Amino acid sequence: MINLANNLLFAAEGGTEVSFPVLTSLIVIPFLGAIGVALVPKGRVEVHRLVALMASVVTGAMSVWVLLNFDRNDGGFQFRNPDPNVWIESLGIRWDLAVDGISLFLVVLTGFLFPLAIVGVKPEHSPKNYYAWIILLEAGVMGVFMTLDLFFFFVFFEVVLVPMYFLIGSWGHGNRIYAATKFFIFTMFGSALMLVGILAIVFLHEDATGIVTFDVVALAEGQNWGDTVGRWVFLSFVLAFSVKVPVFPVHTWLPDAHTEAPTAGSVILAGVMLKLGTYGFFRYGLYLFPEAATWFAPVLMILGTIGILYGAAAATMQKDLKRLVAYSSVAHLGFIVLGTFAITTESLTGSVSQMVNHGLSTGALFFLVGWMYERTKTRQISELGGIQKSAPLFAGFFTLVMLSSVGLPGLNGFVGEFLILLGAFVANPWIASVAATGVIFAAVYLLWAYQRVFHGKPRGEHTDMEELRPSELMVLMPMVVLIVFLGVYPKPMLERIEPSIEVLVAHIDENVDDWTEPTADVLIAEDSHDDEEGEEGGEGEE
Amino acid sequence: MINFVYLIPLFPLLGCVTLMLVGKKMGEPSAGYFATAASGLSFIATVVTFFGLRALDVEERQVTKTLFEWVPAGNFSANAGFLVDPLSVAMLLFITGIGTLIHLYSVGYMHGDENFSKFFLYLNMFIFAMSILVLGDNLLLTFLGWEGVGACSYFLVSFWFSEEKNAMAGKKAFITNRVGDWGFMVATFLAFASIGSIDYLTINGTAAQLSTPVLAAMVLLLFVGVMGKSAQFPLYLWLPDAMAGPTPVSALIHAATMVTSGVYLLTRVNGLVYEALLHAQWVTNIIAWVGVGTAFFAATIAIAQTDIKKVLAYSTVSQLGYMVLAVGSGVFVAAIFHMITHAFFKALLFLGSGSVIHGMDNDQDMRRYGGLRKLLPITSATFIIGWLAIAGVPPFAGFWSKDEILLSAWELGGINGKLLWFFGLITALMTGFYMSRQVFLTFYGDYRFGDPDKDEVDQAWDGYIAHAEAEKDEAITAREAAATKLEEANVAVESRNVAFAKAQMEVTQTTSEDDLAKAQKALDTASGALEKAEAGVVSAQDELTAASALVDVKDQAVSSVKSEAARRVEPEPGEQRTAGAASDFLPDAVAKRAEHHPHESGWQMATPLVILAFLSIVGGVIQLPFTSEVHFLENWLEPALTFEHKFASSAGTKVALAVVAIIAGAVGIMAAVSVYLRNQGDPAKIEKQILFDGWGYDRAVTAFMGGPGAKMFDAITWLDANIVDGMVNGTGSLVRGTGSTVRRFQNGLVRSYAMSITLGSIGLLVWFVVRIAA
Amino acid sequence: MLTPTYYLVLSALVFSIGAFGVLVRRNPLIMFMCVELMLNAVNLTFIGLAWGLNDIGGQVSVFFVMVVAAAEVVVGLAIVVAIMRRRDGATADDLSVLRG
Amino acid sequence: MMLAQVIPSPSIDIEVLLPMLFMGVGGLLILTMTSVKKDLPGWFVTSWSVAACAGAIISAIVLWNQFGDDGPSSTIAGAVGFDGFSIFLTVVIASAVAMASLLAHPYLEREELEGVELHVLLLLAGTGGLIMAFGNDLIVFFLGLETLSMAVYILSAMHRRRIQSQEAGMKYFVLGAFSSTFLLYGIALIYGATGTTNMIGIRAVLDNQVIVEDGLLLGGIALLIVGLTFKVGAVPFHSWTPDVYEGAPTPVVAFMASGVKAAGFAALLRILSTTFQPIVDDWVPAIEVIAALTLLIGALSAIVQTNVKRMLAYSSISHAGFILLGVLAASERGTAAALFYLFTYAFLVSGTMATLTVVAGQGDSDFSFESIQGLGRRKPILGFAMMIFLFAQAGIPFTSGFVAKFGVIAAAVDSQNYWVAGVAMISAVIGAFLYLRILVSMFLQDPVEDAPALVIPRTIGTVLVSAVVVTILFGIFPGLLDGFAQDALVALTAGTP
Repeated sequence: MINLANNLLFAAEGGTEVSFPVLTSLIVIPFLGAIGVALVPKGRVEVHRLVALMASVVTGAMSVWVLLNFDRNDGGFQFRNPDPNVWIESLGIRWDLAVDGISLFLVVLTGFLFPLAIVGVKPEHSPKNYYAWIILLEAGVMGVFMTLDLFFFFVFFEVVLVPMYFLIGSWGHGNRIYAATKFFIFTMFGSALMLVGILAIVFLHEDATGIVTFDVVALAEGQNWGDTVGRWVFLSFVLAFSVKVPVFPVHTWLPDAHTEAPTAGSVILAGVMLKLGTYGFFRYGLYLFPEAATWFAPVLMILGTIGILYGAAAATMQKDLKRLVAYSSVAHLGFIVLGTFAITTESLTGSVSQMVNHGLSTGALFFLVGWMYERTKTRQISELGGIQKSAPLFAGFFTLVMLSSVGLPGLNGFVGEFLILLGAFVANPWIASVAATGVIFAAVYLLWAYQRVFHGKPRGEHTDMEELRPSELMVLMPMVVLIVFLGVYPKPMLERIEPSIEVLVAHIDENVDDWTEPTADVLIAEDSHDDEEGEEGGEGEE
Repeated sequence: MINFVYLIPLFPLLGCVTLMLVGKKMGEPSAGYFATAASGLSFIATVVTFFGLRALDVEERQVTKTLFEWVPAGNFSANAGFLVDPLSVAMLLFITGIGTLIHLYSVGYMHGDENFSKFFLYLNMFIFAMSILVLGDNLLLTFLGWEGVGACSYFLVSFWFSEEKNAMAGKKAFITNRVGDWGFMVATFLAFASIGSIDYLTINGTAAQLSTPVLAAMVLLLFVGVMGKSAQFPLYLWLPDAMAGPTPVSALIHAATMVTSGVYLLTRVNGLVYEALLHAQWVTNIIAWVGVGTAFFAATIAIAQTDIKKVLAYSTVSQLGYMVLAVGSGVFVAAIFHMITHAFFKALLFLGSGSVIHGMDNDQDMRRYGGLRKLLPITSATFIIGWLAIAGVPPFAGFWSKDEILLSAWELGGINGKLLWFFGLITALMTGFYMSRQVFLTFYGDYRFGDPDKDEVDQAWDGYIAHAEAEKDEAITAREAAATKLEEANVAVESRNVAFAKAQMEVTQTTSEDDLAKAQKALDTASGALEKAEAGVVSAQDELTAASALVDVKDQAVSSVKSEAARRVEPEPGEQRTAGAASDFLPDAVAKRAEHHPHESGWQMATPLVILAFLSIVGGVIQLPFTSEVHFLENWLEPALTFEHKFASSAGTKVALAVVAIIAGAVGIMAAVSVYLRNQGDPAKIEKQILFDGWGYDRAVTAFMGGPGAKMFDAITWLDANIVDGMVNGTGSLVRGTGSTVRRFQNGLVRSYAMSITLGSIGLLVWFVVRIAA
Repeated sequence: MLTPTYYLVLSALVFSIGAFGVLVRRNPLIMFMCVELMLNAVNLTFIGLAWGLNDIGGQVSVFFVMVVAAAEVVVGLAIVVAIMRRRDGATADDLSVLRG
Repeated sequence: MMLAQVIPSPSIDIEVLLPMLFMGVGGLLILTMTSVKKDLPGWFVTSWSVAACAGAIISAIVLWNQFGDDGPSSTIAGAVGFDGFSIFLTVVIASAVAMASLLAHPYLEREELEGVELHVLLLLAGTGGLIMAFGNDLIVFFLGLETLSMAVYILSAMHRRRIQSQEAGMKYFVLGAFSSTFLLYGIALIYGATGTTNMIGIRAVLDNQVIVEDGLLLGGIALLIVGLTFKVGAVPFHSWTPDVYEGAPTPVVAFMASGVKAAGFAALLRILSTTFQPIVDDWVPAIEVIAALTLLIGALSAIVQTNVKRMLAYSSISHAGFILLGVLAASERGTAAALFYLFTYAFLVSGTMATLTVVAGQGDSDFSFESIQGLGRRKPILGFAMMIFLFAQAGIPFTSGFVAKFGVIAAAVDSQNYWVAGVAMISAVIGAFLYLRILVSMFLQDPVEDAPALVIPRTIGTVLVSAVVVTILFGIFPGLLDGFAQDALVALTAGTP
């Protein structure tokens, strides 16, 4: 058993000439960190913080190392161990980690956000458990993004619920227990049927090939299940991811969870945990079920669009600032869903980058809102006002982040949204045109909120709100730098994402007979019968 | 030398970043001068680039300078690349030029503002964004600048954010523009989906191959964007509100540069528009009509405005309408020409108004101005030049450009063209009128800043009446007092009488001597008292009469004051509407104004005025209509335009049209002269409330947003909280309900348990029996 | 002639009677008796079948069952006695503290 | 003619019987000792019975290696099967007994009940369980069952001063006896249909001539199912479970939920999944329905409970539902998964009951939510352990519980029982809610004032630790146990003497 453990922890992942199991350590280090925190006696608050912070920082550094050593021309999986360690012999479950262009930046984002979340806010009570949970959460999230084994995907997908449940449940505000339970049960319910789905395809694969394996690559290449089964199982996956993302109409856990969660909780929830769902759509939707995905694509595009408009509309009228931001997440993730199921290289690339961008901008927004709450002890928009007078710097940062979330060109938020809509337009001009109105609404609810909170005469007893503290500035700065950088020069990110997207699209193309990627076709035509085709710009999947 | 183009955006960017970091430290005024320098340098860079471009021969005057690949994805790619061609350079020349002037002006204007350096930070940021907008070699990069300037305008309009109104205006500007941006974005998508590229050169190159609907769609979508930025109907309504920003902002962003970028965009893709003109004229007609419609519509509103900046705002909308009309009739040169001249004189006018406002203690109500000619010599002189220019008086700049636009409309031919021309002409007439009105109200007539205006007079009279009535009430109370006093007196008499009678009885009934004497004495005292009391009654009587008399007097006073007030407030024709006797009751503001002494602004503000005035005079020379040699602008722009437009009309027609235009302008001015200078005819007849309210359009939109719009959003919010989430919680309680139902069967009785076992086994047996049967 | 079926039917009837008894009677002792009855019905079945199959195994089983039955009664009575100690005249229905 | 080969003189392979002897004889010995010397010290009795169990386990390990070399066999005229399955279950049951008596020791002291009988009965019950696991003959199996049951009847009525305890005993006894008659009747009918009570024989019969629609056989199976599912507390034969679990002494409940269940499922797996494997289409649908009902009813009635112990009783019902998935898979994978489940669950539930034993306090009566409120604060160690157990029962990954659930569901899906698998997942979600309820009151609520200080007796501590270790270890490295579980059934399916 010991040597098994050793194998698990320290075997080489191979891939690029690494002998050290980087990816495994991305999961193990936070895990050990959590144990470390648990072992430190209760009194030593600073030590808990330090241990958690160090673990997360090391993890972050290693994720950056992965980013730097990532081969940008290779669209396949990298850092993968050629023969992964077997976990459960009888079911062919293996500890099999890898990253590709799709997961890479999510891993980095995770490694980036957690240290900030730990530095950014101190818990109100019992810091020991707090830090233990939060750092444990990081391990889980990392696992989801990196594993290629359906079993472990499900495992991590489920296990992340627990730390988040406790973070919300015991460090949250208001009726936190309701929110936490709702979050837990709702999400678990969503993924319940997915497990059956996973097993179904695994065993159908076994029946066809005689090999029982949870290796997503093998399964995806094999496609050893009929279209009908594929579609049903796909639906079970979609349910799971839709709840996580969340997609309308299964989004209602999100406002409660985000609002009641402690600041760090909201940051991580919005920053990385929602991405578990969207990432799932990529790896376990499009890649695993190309046929079903293309078959359901229009429905999901429409759901995404509804999400965009619905989220915006709901956000506009919120009275609670944090809740407003939460609903804005619904809208933003609507974009990602739309882009995912438009299934064009542009929109897919856009979706992936949008995952990262949303993580940054909404994360930053939640930080700011959280700090504002710390200072004023209220989140009610009506009780705030004129803050820009007393805290111009605070307001300035808020403005920048807000504009990034509104999708102002030159800031990161724009690039993703634009590519998504562009690709979606190629796939289906009408849906895309409707979805594009989302950018208007985004401006409406955010600017209106900003006006009421920061502009006008200082209102209420919060006329002299404290300015940003240096520590908070330290947390915000890296995010802001990235927000600007990724807006001005997104190429480094896009060019690492794209190869994998091309591989994915090719995979879909060869596995779905009557489907070809919708492409921008040049309209060289004077007479009007080509016009329709011109307008519809190639709705391949319809 | 072309490479200098990189410096154009670089300088303002550096300036902006520097101010961001150390602006506060620099403080006033050095931060301002620093920013001015940044903008000035980029102007110089532009000039250099201009000459660099001149140096090339005509065919090569379209150079693309790529910085880096900005957004690559799949088949899509957008560069951060600059398209240096006559068009962009021409734009940049006046943007950076005027920009610099306005920077300088602002140093004076923003004097003493607590966020002095922040203001210049934004100005530099704006110049940067604007230059990106102009230089971008593809739709996306232009869009970057497009939204960038939008953001800057948002910051600057709500610069004095403590005023709810300013904040509101800034938000309104941004959001309304966003509506337009939607069109821009979708147009970009369509361009990519149909052409596969969004570079201007490619677009203009392949425009001819596009199928008509796509072409039409693309142009119209872009035009939606233009409606937003260039404040065309129906999206214009953010611009008047945007005047909430500091005046230099209005001059730079909301008059000279940003708002014209819509027209610039259409010129940038003139290939498309031209194709539309050829194959889908209904599209260009829409553009032309929206243009002229806006021009006309805005002009009517401008007539009735009382806020000096509002007038200019609506006039800007109207002038933009002209440019759009020009684009719609396919004469881009005319559009650009008017854009440039307009930039000159409208910037001038705004800065002038700023100077006035500055001089008049931030009071923007023209009705209170008057006779400032002497008090603000430079301002007034330059302002008047600007007025002549916009009013289309030859040889000022505005005349030439406007004339060319009208001509191009005319040349569209057919009734359509004639109508466009006609409305253009009427607009010209109205322009002449309202601008003259503004000038006369502001600079001519006698100085009446100290005079109370309508409302204040009303207030005064109300105050007076109130005062009179107060006095009357006083008198009445006095009368009451007197009356009561009389009552008391009478009562006293009564009692005394009784006492006297008693005393008399005593006297008659006494027998013994000394008793009699005592009684006698008592009787005397009693009678004395009685007399005193009666005297009291008499005096009280007199008091009462006096009091009631006073009441009558006061009553008369009140009624007289009332009638007086009535007469003053609705004066007979000829009679002035003044506070008259009520002057003491005027609000303090009036007095404050009366004490105020207008002052001319410092050199930082004066210099730009003078320069711009000069440009407004001679601006026309860049495109003189006489011979093609003097079509400097046209010849210069020619490489940027995919086709060459030549006016077909004979010299005769041109002259005729020009004359008609001049006459129209003259008529407008004359009308104004008679009304506002000679006071013949009542202004109120012209300045209708509905015009003042801009035909109530703005209010209607706001009402809709606040009413049904908000209701709909509320409805969705309610739906989310109750229906969608309700289903979730419903499921939860359903589960619990089932649980407690099931629980009830567990009743603790062993026999019922046994029963359940038996039933279970029977069930199983039945099942297996069925198996056998099957 | 006599076939195992008769025994089976008979034993089935006896079994059902026993089961019915358990369901309707309240007195624990009577319930035990009914259980005994059921057990004996099963014994009958065993024997019948063994006879039919002409196999001794079934009859052997019966002995086991009888032993078990005896043991059961002992245990049962023990428990009843224990309860009776605390509350006299307890019927099966009185024991319903545990429920829900 | 069958009379020709009447019962052959059985050859007895003694070491196969070692585990049973260890426990059974161990029990009887201690009984005689007490009759010789009154009031043996509690610790002695406890350690004695633990030693007996240890003996059983060790012998099992020895046997395992032997079985590894020689492969499966059966002895006493095929009445006792010797295969990996029975050995594996020996370990499960023996450790269940051991843990139960470890819990019982401090329990008895606290409740001032003199102790020998309880330990003895536990050992005997264990023996019965082993016989069930080993029994290759329906009659032998029946004897084992009765041995087990009667011991447990008494055990649950053990607490003299709690009327609930006696009521539990009474109910359990009446219903148990009642249901075992059904079982026996079933055996009789099967005997009639196949002419033998020996499973190997039955299997042979079924394999050779395909008996279609034999009323006797199918009826027999039906009644057999009644008896077997009763023991594991499956709906609709579950009604005794909550009452008995609530009433019976907590250590006994621990044994019932672990040992008795294990024995019951041993029978189900051996008889249904294996012996009647050939006619799987006939009985699987029935079990499917039963499993689905068990899963749902268990979870649903659990979430509305106000008494923690009762709540866990219901949850144990729905766990039985999960294990039934392994049964109805009627495949090697299913059996292995079920075994894995039984093993881990034995430790899980013992750990849980250990916690309850501690918090219930004097009188073994307080199982209200208040009793565990703020446990995380009152006794962090205990809170942590309980949290692990609850996570495991809720099927949170990286606990043995998750792997177990995963295994059985996988088995069910593998044999195409999709809808039951779906139901299982749904009930898992409902279940999660109830474990969250407990977690909430343990960690997110403050302790009730004047909450008694908690002390964890050493023996209970041992149980807790071992349970936690097993739960986490096999949660993170399930391969370790899974390997054995896989081997533990190959033999069974071979099952020939």
